Amino acid sequence: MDILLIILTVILIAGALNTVRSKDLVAAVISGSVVSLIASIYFYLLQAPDVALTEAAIGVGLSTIIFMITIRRTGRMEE
Amino acid sequence: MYLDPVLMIALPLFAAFLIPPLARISKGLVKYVPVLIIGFNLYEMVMLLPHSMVKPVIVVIAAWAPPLGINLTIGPLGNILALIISLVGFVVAIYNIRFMEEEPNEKYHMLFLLLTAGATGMVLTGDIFNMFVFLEITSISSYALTAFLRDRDGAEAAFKYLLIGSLASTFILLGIALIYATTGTLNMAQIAVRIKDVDPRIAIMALILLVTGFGIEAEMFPLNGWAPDAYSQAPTPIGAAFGGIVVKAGVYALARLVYTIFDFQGIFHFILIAGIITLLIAEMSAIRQKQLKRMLAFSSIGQMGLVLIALGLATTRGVEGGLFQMFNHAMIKPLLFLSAGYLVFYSGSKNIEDMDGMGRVKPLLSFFFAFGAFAILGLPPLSGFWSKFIILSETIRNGFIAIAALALFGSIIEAVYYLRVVGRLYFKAPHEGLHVQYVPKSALVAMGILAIITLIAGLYPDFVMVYLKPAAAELLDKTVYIKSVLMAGL
Amino acid sequence: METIPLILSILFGTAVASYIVGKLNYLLKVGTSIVGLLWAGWLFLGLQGTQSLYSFKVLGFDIIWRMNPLSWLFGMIIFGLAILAAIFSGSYMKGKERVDFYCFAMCMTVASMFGIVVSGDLLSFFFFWEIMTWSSFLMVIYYRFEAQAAGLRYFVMSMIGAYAMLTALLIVYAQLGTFSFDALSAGWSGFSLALQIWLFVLFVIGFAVKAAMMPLHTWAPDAYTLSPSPFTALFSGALSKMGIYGLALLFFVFGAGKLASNVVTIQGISLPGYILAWFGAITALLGTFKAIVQDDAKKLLAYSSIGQLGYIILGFSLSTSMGVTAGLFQAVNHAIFKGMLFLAVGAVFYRTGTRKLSEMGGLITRMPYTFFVVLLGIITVAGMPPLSGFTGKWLIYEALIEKHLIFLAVVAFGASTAAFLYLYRLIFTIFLGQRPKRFDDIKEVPWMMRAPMLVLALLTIYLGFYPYHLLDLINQAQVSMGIAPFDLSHSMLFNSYGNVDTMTVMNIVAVVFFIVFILFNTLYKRSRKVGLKDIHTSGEVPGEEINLHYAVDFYQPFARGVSFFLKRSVSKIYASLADNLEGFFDVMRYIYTGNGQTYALFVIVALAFLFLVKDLLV
Amino acid sequence: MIYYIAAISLILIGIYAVLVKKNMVKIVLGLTLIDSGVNILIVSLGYIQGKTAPIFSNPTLTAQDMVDPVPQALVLTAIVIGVAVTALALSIVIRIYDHHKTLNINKIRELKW
Amino acid sequence: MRKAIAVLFLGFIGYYLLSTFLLVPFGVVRVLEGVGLKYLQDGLQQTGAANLVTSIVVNYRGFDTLGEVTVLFLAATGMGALLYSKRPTERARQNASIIVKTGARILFPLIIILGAYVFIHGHLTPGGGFQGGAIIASGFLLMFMSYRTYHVNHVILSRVESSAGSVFVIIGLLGLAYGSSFLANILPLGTVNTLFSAGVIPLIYVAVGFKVGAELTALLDTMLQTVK
Repeated sequence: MDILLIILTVILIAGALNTVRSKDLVAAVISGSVVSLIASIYFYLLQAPDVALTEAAIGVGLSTIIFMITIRRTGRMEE
Repeated sequence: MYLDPVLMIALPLFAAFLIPPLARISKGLVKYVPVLIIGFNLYEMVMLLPHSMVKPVIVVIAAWAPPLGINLTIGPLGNILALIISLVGFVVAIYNIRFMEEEPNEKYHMLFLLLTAGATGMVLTGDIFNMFVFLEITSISSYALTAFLRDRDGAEAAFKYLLIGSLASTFILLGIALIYATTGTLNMAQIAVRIKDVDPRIAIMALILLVTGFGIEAEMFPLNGWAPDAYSQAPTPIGAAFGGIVVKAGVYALARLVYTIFDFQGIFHFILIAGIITLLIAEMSAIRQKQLKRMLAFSSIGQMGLVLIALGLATTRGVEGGLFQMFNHAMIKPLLFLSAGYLVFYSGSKNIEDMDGMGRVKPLLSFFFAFGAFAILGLPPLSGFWSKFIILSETIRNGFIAIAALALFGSIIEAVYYLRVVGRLYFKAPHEGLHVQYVPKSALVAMGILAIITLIAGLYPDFVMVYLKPAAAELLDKTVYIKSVLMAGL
Repeated sequence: METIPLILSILFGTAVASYIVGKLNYLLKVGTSIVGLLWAGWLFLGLQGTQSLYSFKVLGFDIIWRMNPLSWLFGMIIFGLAILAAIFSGSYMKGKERVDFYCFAMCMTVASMFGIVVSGDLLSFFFFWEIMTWSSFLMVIYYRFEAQAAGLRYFVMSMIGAYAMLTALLIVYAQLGTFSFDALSAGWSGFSLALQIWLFVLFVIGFAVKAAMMPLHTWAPDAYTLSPSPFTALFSGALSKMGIYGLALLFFVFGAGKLASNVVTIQGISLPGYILAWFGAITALLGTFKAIVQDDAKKLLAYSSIGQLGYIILGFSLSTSMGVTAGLFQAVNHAIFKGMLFLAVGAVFYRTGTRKLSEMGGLITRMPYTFFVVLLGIITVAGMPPLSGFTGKWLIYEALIEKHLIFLAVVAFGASTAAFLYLYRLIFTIFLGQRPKRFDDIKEVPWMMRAPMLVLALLTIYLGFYPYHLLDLINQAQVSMGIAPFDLSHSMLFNSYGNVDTMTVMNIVAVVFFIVFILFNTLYKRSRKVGLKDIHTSGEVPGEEINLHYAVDFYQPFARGVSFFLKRSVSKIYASLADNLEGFFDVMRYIYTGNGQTYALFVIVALAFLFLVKDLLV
Repeated sequence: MIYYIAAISLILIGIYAVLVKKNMVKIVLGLTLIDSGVNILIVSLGYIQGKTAPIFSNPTLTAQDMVDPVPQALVLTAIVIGVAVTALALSIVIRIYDHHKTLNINKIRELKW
Repeated sequence: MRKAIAVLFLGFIGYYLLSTFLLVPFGVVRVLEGVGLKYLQDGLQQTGAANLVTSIVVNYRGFDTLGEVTVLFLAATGMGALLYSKRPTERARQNASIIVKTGARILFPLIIILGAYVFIHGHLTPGGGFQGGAIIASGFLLMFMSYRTYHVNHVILSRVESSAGSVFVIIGLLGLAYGSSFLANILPLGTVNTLFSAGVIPLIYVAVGFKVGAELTALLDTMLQTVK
């Protein structure tokens, strides 16, 4: 269990770092949604299924889409 | 006779939800909705005043008594501030009737209504997380309204505001999390009781996080980078509402935190020092501003600095002075903004240089501006004088002579830049080709109301002070607040 | 209703009413203000000798309005000048724009000045003081934008003064818990020495700005010059007296006169008084010198005003009963003669449209009444017998000599003598010499303007005859200030070296004047009138275009002589200080860089800072 | 414990993006990271070792078996508010892009001083 | 430069934040008298909802939820105002492949039903109005993505939004009129763990579900209208 948690945390932080680092905004947004996904798993592990569901639906799904639309509108690569 | 105070929140939300269908029926009707609803709020607050002055009115929501459910706690302070907010909201709503006429105006009125409702909720609620939610309502509508004109600068200002505002909500949430984790409650009265048993190392961190968060809304330096841009680029009535509504709610939250919830003495000194720095930096920045509204924005920050000084003194009289200053600022700054809005509109430029001679082209409008300038400078017999006088007298009485001197220095700077503008308005020849237009009656009525209140409060300050005294007492003596909230649970 | 609040409400009401009614009709607005002032003045007259007291609470502060002989004396000055100036304006302002605004500001100023003299506590004193500041500021900027810089300078300096005073009075409040004068006079001696000195300095700054004392006088010349003439009379005559009134309060009512009297005294005068005396003397001297080189009639009078106020301060700062008498007497006098002169210059301006001395001349035949007024005015300013100015100045010298302050007396006397120079210039360049062609067909001013000037002229003659009447009033005032009344019989003027009977002096002068007048009109009847072309330059008759006149570069050699210290003008120092400060302020706004990220960084830095100092916040 | 570290790291990384990254979309992404971090933190504050979700899905469960539900309710609200702010922020970003044709925050500073 | 400063200060803040939060022990009961415990003990009897998070969100702290719905509404309105343009841009997207289109058409009703299920059973199982609303919105998103010409009817969307919001407030006001206070429960609690239980909670959650669904859809629609 702890190992799983540590792996998840590593992925989470790596995802977050990639979100910040990546020049490609699409990659950054995808990394961001990975972060949300892991947050959602966290919530599940923390016995918060309601929050997990919400985070999955809104954080992983909806905000990623909104970001994608924006990126499509404004340009994919960071200057 | 008053109705259930929860209607003050519920009705604006209800009305806001109903505005889109209403707009489909009749575009013309929508603009009267905010006037009506905020007018109701105003009536409600006036009617509640005699009750709340005696003892706080506790309104239970969802039938759960305070620690369990959310409640509205309408003490003297909340009532006064909600009254101020409703009054400013009402006046600005009147001004709005003819201000925003192009599409999508129904959204504008809706956002404005929610802005007022959010601020009202912030000052009335007795639950700290609920306050956060209302803060978000207020700030999200502010972001949207700042960028509402969809122009180049509005979007930029809105983004800055949003950026800083999001940081604010982050810190507030962290603070709330710390508080909940250690006290197990979100009700402010109960937190105030339990915070004594909390490890002070945690409590102070929670306080710092919350003060930083709400300090952003209260325009404390150096957290106020967003303010000049947002004030000056938002549509004029919204600039007025920022000065009269949003900031007031932020300061209320700050006051509630440091006085009622927490029990740290050192923070008062910090607020005092932050206040004087805020004041000085703002006044210095204002002196050579080229744009009228931006200058007003800095002046507004400076005034809030004075309020912070008063709150930082933590004496009865000081807090009374601070509240009075808040009242005055809430009356005068909208007056300045509203008149400046039409001055800018008619001169066709945001720059102060282009305001020449407007006093002769638009005498009444310029009169309102000059009147507001004199009032905010604290010249007797207008109301600004009394509040400044009390604050300074209290500052000196507590031995902070240097701070009082610096504040006075700031006032002199303020006099210089305001009088330069007033001088331009009246004593320079107007530019060629100014096409004089007609100022809508509704705008003049709105400004007239504010000017009259300023004058009355100046000539008869006790009229206002009677109601501010219990409010100050509520802040300084939290036992009444705590007891009345917790008693409602029994 | 109590009389004092009634008078105040009448005055403030008049201000508002004349503004509102004034939108309708010219006569109505001027009429309203004159009637209001007269009514208030009438009620005020009835207050003489009464101990009217009215008090109430505002915001928990006690407000006391009361009347005592000192207040009455100053109130008299205010009302006298105000009513005359208002009547004068009735004609002067005709046809000018924004007369409603003018009436409003004028009545507001009068009301606030009256408020100041009836205040029995520091709060209402300051309240009215601020109203006075802004209402007179409105008057200064009455003429268009050129006046703005001057107006702003006036306002800022007044604010600095007022805020210095505010700080002082708030410190008093912090110490005593009340603003009332009585408590302050009782409590002053209880303050520590350092506090006393601080308070003294702050109060003096506050009052000195209004009294235009060096080096805080720089607002005065421009402000006096630019405000409308009738108001200038009030400005110089009554408004600047408020500074004097404040000093009188400070020294004798608040008890600051006794400050350090047991620590440092110089020739029997406490140190602050001594220093102030020097300030007064220097002000008198510099004011006079500056006045000499002015070409603008009102500016000349403005500097003269500064100089005269220097005398008054000099008298007061001695704190002896004779000194105070002299100061008060001269204060009344100054109100009268400066009122006269400003009104007269205003009358000339009204007809000629210029204030430049070098452009005028020979108006004596066209404006004989005005000439007469100016003549009397300069005689009394110069302090020559038989007019009232003589008594005032004499008392000042005597008070100085009594304290063996010979050097100050010499300075004062020197300044007084030098005053002849500018006074001569004033009357000569305007009324004597050759008249430029364009002024050939101007007429004397209407009676509505003549009357106030003549009333003042008669007043100065009257006081020349009967200085005792005024001295009696001053004695009453002194008693109320807690100073031993000045015993007339102690004065050299009337004693020891022989009595001067003003009546006799007056009679002699009248006879001499009459004889000279007759002589001039009979013996020199045949005096030749010289034409404009009667000046010869290098043997040639100058053309119209170089129509030189004495008035140009009148005192050029003198001006050249004193230029070395006139150049070092204080106002320039202030201006550069203000510029530098503003430049510095301007740098401040670069904190707001416009980059949202930087603002966010500020937030983070602030948070980190708070975390760092969190132990201090507990 | 590890949740705290993860959450605070997320917050810090988010703030770093807000402070340093030039692209405005990146900045908004940073804001969402901060939000996630705060949410994780709040939920983990309500967690109690060995207890289950606060749902009475079968009758044997009692109040003693459950984690604190309040933080979860708060986070539910916070998430929705977060997405609302994000959406608004992105629409402002689109507006800015329309006007400035760039998203570099250093170039968007016409309102200054 | 900026990076260095940022890292420095973030290090500071991180250190202080972490050291503070480490003072709050993880995973144990810290406050005995906490309001959370009260909800756990009495929530089931008082509200009749098996899912305590729902009972807190909708009932105990229903006022927050009203605010939250308003926030979302505000965001949708604000975006509508910000991205408003007189001529909406024509969508020039490619239609997706036939497989996707068919799949979408089949999936769409299922997703909507799933969403509805989630918010109708909010008081019984994890999930509720927000989650259900988000699911519904994603169903619409699927349709947006698959069909070039797919348009939602704005009038209907806005009507659903308005009426759902109004229903929420009206339920609250009914509580005020017939019960003791705003948002008070005026319906019988029913048997726990059945669909028709927990008083007004399901009603409110259904309203919230509709509202959130409509708002998120409107939000997506507004966003999508800005892209070609």
